[in-house]
Amino acid sequence: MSSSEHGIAHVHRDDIGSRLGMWLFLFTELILFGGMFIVYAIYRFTHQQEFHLAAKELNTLFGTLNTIILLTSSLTMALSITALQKNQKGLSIFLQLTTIVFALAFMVNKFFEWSAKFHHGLFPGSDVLMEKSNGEILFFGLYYIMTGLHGLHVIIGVVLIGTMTYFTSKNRITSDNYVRLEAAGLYWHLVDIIWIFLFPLFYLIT
Amino acid sequence: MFPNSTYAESVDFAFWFIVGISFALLVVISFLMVFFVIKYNRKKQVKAVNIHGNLPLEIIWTLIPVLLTLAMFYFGWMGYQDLSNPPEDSMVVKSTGQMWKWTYEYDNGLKSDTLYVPVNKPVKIDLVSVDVNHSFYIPALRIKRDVIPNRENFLWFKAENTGSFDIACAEYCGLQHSYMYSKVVIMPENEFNSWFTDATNKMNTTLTDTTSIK
Amino acid sequence: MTSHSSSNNGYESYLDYRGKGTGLKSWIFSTDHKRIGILYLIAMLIFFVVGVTFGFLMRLELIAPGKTIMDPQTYNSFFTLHGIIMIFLFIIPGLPAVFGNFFLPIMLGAKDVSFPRLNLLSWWLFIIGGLLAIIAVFLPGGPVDTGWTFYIPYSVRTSTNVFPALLAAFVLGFSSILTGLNFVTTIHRLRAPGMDWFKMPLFVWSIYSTAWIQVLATPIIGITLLLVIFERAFGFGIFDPALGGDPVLFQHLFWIYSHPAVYIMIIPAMGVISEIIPVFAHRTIFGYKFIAFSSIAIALFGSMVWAHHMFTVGMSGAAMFIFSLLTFLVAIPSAVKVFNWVATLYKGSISTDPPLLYALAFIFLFSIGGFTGLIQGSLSVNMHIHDTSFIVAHFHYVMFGGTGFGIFAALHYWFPKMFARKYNMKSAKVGFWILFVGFNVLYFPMFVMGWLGMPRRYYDYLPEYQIYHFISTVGSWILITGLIIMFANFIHALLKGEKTNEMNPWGGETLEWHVPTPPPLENFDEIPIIETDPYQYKDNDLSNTEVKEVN
Amino acid sequence: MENHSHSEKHTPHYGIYIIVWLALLILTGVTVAVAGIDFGGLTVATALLIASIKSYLVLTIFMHLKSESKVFSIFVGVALLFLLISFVLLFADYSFM
Repeated sequence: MSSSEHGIAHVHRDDIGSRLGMWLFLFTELILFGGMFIVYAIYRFTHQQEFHLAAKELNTLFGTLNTIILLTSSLTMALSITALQKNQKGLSIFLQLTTIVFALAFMVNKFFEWSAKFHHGLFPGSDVLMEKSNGEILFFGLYYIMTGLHGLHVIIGVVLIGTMTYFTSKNRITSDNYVRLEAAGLYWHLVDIIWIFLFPLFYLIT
Repeated sequence: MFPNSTYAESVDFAFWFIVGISFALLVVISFLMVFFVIKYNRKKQVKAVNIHGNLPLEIIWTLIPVLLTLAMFYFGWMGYQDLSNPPEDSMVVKSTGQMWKWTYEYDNGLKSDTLYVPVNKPVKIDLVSVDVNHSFYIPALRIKRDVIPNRENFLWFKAENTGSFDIACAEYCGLQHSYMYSKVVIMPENEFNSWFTDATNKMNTTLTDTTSIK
Repeated sequence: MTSHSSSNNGYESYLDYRGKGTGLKSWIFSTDHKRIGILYLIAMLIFFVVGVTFGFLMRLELIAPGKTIMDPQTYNSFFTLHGIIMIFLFIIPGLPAVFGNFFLPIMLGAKDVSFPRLNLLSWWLFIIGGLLAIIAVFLPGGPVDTGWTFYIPYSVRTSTNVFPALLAAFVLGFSSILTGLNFVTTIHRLRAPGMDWFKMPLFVWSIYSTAWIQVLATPIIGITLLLVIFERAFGFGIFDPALGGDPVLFQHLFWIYSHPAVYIMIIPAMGVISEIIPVFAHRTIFGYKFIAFSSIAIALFGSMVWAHHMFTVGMSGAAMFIFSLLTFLVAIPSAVKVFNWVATLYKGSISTDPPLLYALAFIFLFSIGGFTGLIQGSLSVNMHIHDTSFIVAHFHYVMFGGTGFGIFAALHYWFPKMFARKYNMKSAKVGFWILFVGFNVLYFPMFVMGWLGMPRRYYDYLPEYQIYHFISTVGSWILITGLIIMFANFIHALLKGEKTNEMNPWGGETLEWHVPTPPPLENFDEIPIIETDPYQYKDNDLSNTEVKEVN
Repeated sequence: MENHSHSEKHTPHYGIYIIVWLALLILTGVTVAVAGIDFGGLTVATALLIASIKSYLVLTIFMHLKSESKVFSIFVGVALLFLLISFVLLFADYSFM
């Protein structure tokens, strides 16, 4: 038990503890989305036909492309940690930056997708939407909130990974102290998992 | 406040059944606490004894409450079964809740702000809300059901005695929530029938009047 | 509180520590778990006073039918704010954030929690949430009037300040999550060497199960309130029936969190009682494992009974059956706890100091709360008493008689350790009895009028209920007298009370009684090695070896 | 209880990640391909099954659950159990209306 510096509350390194804490935080994110999946499940159950109809408006191609982008970014994120563990700092930074580029590509794609919907007058409260059936209004409400919140998480992920890249370049994350990079990675994979479920539920139920 | 239906009697039975058991247990727990505090008071300078536990005792005081609560559950569930199955021949009245009044509509379109029903005849109330949540509550009959937009709720009762009883709104619905009272008037069947015919005739005349003016 | 200069016995106490800045700054930016606990305590008690004031004024309004001192709109805002403040800003943080923060690391033999900076962030989020709740009162539009339950569709229709109130609850939720996350990790990672799971004090067990509920259930209310915010702000169709939504689904999601939240409030109080009773009976706890596991059982079953708040919304028969049955079964672990506590008094050497009085009152009042909970769990009876003042009485017996008295018990128990001051025992006992009597006079009549059909959240009432309302209002005056005596006693002790460095005034055996008073900055110079169970009382065994029973 | 060795990790490899990535892409292809076929009530179940397999791969390999100590998996189990309870009990209401 190393005694801590006087006056500074308790410097104590516990990587397992840090990861445990990160996982607990991920559960709250998971259940946050879980709550929305519950709403989705109930409304899909009570408005089956209308959900089918509404899902036809979504572009499967956009969705599939974004799935591939996000899965690949998860790969580069995982690889960047391995690279750091193998003490390949340059490669790790490159892989982290690649992850960020993929994340941004995801958002650009998302932007075009949403723009197209708005162009067709399909946004919350719009006249076009209000004329549709209740089930379709609910579907689009959920679509915007769930993909929107997911997009917000992607943006947070970009900032988070960007910070880690900065830390790596400044040697504050190193091959024997990389728990923060791991935590960022865990977060990023969770964002991926949520998309893995969003994709079929919104784009593939036509 | 006497119970005014067989359902209300079953509610009262379940209530007093649970209250009785609970009261007995509460007395035992409280008595033991006070008794131990007096008997084993530190002022008596008696050395305490460490008792770490007793498995048979733990099993007993887990099992007995389980059995008691299952019995409590049973009476509540049976009573509720009764409430959720209205007889086929029930008279149907549509009750509309809105901020902050009740309107009752009979199957011939007759509307009233007081609920008139015959005694000893099953009455099914269909509950409709036009704005926010309300709850239709007749304390004398021990029944209550929320009135929720987009949802088809109902309840039914068969009153055993005539009289006039309060209907309250039990789900908070804004400024005048506590004034959203109305009455249920339970009358002998012949009286009810004559009221119903009178009111229907009156309604028809007013209707013809308004159409003739047009 | 900052004017402390207790004698230095060769160490730096957490009260004297000057690290980052001085004065206020050294407190509000401190990552020391004990200081954060005190910060929570101050904030929480301020909110408690505000909440009590709202309650007092409501009771005064209800002393007679018709208008007494306020109009209906004000009354509706008052019961909403009373609920929001008492639940989100007083009882939920009450025990875990105050006493959990202060004592959990010490009881585990740790120097701090796992994530001290996150801990400070939790407190700041708590304060931000509190400020938002205050903003919700003063913005134009008027104080929020939806009830603390924010039921749809009223909460998307009303023009009052629902938005900041929802945001407040959302932010407070995050504060609660971060505290829970911190505690789960701390208990897993920072137990002193030798402290295996069954050598942990029972308060730690209770905080552990509470922390899990905080982590898992709170996000549900977070997202639910967020959906309502979106719905109000942008016209999304989610729950609003005008757009095809289902208001009952909102209630389901609301209670998926808010029922387990009840256990966030009560389980730590049970933990406090499990600490106090063996200490003041001066003997080992009866049925340690049963008490420990019943906390977990309550947490588990407690997350399966939420819809018993919704028996009148018209659920399916299957759902009614399941939720009612589980509601009855969730009472069992609580009953087991009560029986074990009472059995712990048997053959003890009982000293009736104020903490024990509060603990015994807890058992009595919580039992009444629990038994009346059974009455409500019964389906047919629930149809009659749902949303009447019977419910109001029931949850005040659980929340105030249970958790509130648990908090007061904890305050009286740990006060000397936290502040190194003695309070006046006699005043504490007088305050207790007045509080206890006032409590029952205030809330018991509500059972009666609820059974007679008096609905809750009523600004006005029929004349036949007046006698009960009158008694209840008189009770509120007695109760407040008791509260004033109690707080005056504490404040007097803080300012002028006798200083004490006595390490172990009550004869407790858990670790917090083996660190100096007040506790040093990092609790332990050397992390202790744990070899024995938390409640040994070995001195009992010397002359009584023959009677000792082993589990 | 304290475990201060922070270099207890398994020896890292790139290969396994690339294999998992390929599997994820293939599963994505499968789920898009079968979405067009009408299995009746099983359509959603199929989509969810494939999504679950994908998540399992991400959880165990990318997120290292497989190489972490057991307590991590128990934690994930507890969180999923909570969600499962919520789903099942909610549908106890909605599917028997």
